[in-house]
Amino acid sequence: MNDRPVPPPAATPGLFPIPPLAEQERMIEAILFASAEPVSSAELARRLPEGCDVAEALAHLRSRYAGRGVVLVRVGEAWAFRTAPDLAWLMHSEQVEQRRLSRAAIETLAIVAYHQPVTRAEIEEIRGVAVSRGTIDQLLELDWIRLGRRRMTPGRPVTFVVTEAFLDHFGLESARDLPGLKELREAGLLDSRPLPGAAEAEAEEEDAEDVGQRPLFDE
Amino acid sequence: MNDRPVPPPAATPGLFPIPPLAEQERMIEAILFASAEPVSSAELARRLPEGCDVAEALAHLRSRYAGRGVVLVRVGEAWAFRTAPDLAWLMHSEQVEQRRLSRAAIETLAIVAYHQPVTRAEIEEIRGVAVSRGTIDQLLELDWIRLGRRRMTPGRPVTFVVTEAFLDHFGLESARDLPGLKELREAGLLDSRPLPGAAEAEAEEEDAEDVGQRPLFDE
Amino acid sequence: MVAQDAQEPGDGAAPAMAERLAGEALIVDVDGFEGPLDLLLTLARRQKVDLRRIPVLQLAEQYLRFIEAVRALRIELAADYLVMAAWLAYLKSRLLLPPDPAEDGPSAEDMAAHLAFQLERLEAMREAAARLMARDRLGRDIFARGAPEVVTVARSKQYSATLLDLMQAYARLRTRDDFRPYAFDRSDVFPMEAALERLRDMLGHQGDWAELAHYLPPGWRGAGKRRRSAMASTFAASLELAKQGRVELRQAETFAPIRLRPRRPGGQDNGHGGGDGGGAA
Repeated sequence: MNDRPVPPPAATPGLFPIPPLAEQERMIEAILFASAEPVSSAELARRLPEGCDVAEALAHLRSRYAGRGVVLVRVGEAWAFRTAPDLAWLMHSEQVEQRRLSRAAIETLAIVAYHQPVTRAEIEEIRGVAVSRGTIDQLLELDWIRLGRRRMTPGRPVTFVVTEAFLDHFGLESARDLPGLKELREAGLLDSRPLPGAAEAEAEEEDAEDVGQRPLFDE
Repeated sequence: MNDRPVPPPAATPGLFPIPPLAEQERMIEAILFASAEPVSSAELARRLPEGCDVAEALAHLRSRYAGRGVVLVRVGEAWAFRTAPDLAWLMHSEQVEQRRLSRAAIETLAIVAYHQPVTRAEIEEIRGVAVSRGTIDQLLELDWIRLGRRRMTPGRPVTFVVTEAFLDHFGLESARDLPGLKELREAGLLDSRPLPGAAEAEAEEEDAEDVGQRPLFDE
Repeated sequence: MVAQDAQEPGDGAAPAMAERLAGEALIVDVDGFEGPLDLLLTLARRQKVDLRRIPVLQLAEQYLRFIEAVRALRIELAADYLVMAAWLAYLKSRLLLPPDPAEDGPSAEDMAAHLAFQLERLEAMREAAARLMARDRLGRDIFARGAPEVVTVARSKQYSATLLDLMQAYARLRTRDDFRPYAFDRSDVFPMEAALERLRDMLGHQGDWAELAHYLPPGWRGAGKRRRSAMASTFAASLELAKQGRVELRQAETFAPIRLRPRRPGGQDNGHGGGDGGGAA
């Protein structure tokens, strides 16, 4: 794709022949595509080599895109590509709201992954703070953790393990593929910079009195 | 431009006839234009009405854009529109400052790309010097490398592989298209050749279970 | 030293001056090398031969000479450069001597071939890296859609987390466990207050010059940490007492034992005491 001769830079006008109209069209196409804002004809003329016929090239480009999935539209004095109006419905499904998992949730998840099967009390011991019910619920709902067997200790507390969906999401074959502490250190992850907002995160914890209360998945 | 009948939303499969191929092409065009990131074939299939032939429509779309100012490129299993490389000179105002990488980081990146999946010890063996934590960290942060499977050798070391973002950044369809890969392999320079007399036992063990780990280069 | 290389018979026809300049540039740049293999590769490139046909013996000699030259300049070398030097010296001797049939393990030729392979492979990776970086790159030569359209309608929330997030979270937890406030292990520390007290007491019964070590408490006179700690605090205490004018210190020469004696009340101004004290400081 590199075999096309490089046209002259715009900075040296007049020294080179004017590019053919089809080439001017390509140039405008690339500029409009890559620009974050609509681009005015004047700006296009400035960026193209001297002697280009921006209006003519734009007209060609516009008709080339007529009826396509994207169309060339005029926005005031400027030009931009937009999704064809009849395909607007295609864009709708796109919007899944990306949320970052809370620090409490990601830490709880990490503990389950590294220590499974693990009880809630054990999670709290490792984190050094209570684990809110919402955190566990969220991870259950995401289908990243599930209830494992009950621990055969007094109170028979439930344990948590990670799910297939978890392994799938994080691209792991098995939970044993998680890097160990030594590797984390070698990869420079142990001296991680404090995350933004890390300090406030503790505040979200609430207490939890429902340890081992769910008989749901008892086997 | 609104006179085309609105196709059925993707959420109601089977109830409506499959759109014609030209229409599927328009839809893919719209989706890919709307996204700055590559979109996987699987995602396209999910968003198009049931029964569409994504591969076929993509092939048509690609040839339609061949030689244009904007071209359809393949990035691993995903697709994206990108400006044509020969127009780079036009795009000054879109250029973003490239992060400067140390020589160590650049070499480490190349070693991961050409030898993947590769362990840290192998990187160090090739460079003849310890890999600093910052180097790996930086490449992980750029999302150019990621953790691959563990090597089934003693200690089960983690491996590193390159990412789709790496392919996207360097304009590669797949890691198989790395420049000079074939020549390097034929010259035996990608073999892991242990120091004579040392570590022969390890090499054997590796072959046994490791086969599934090299999907990139073994055809 | 490098210029001599150029005059050696059979050693390339490069002009001595250029060679010397190159040699000096190398020496100045010693910090710029990324390890012994990098240094070897640079030396090999100066031979302007195909890496596959590199004369390993000659290369080993060059490396060893280079290391010597650097050490003569008292530039500190990282250990792995020295390890490589030792290995190359060994390889060199193996290459020069007739093979010992009793010795098993890889032959000197195998070892040399492996070194050549390593150099070739490193060089190949360097070139590959350069070619990679020279490709048309996103954001520099090729560009993505500048105004991606994100249409917000569907309400599904998707929680995202990467493996990196997960690992960092876990690493954070585990390092928190490792953390404990810094606390000094005091069982092997002889505090200065104790030394001061002991010295004051003992000086009352002491008339003449005695070595500092003589004042160490019993149980702290052996070797190792306890002695070092007691010696340090006793010395510090002696300085304190000297400052207060209660003892005199002397030391015959650098590193000689430090000796002290109580200063006589209303005592004589004794000049050499002050001078020797300066030596001890």
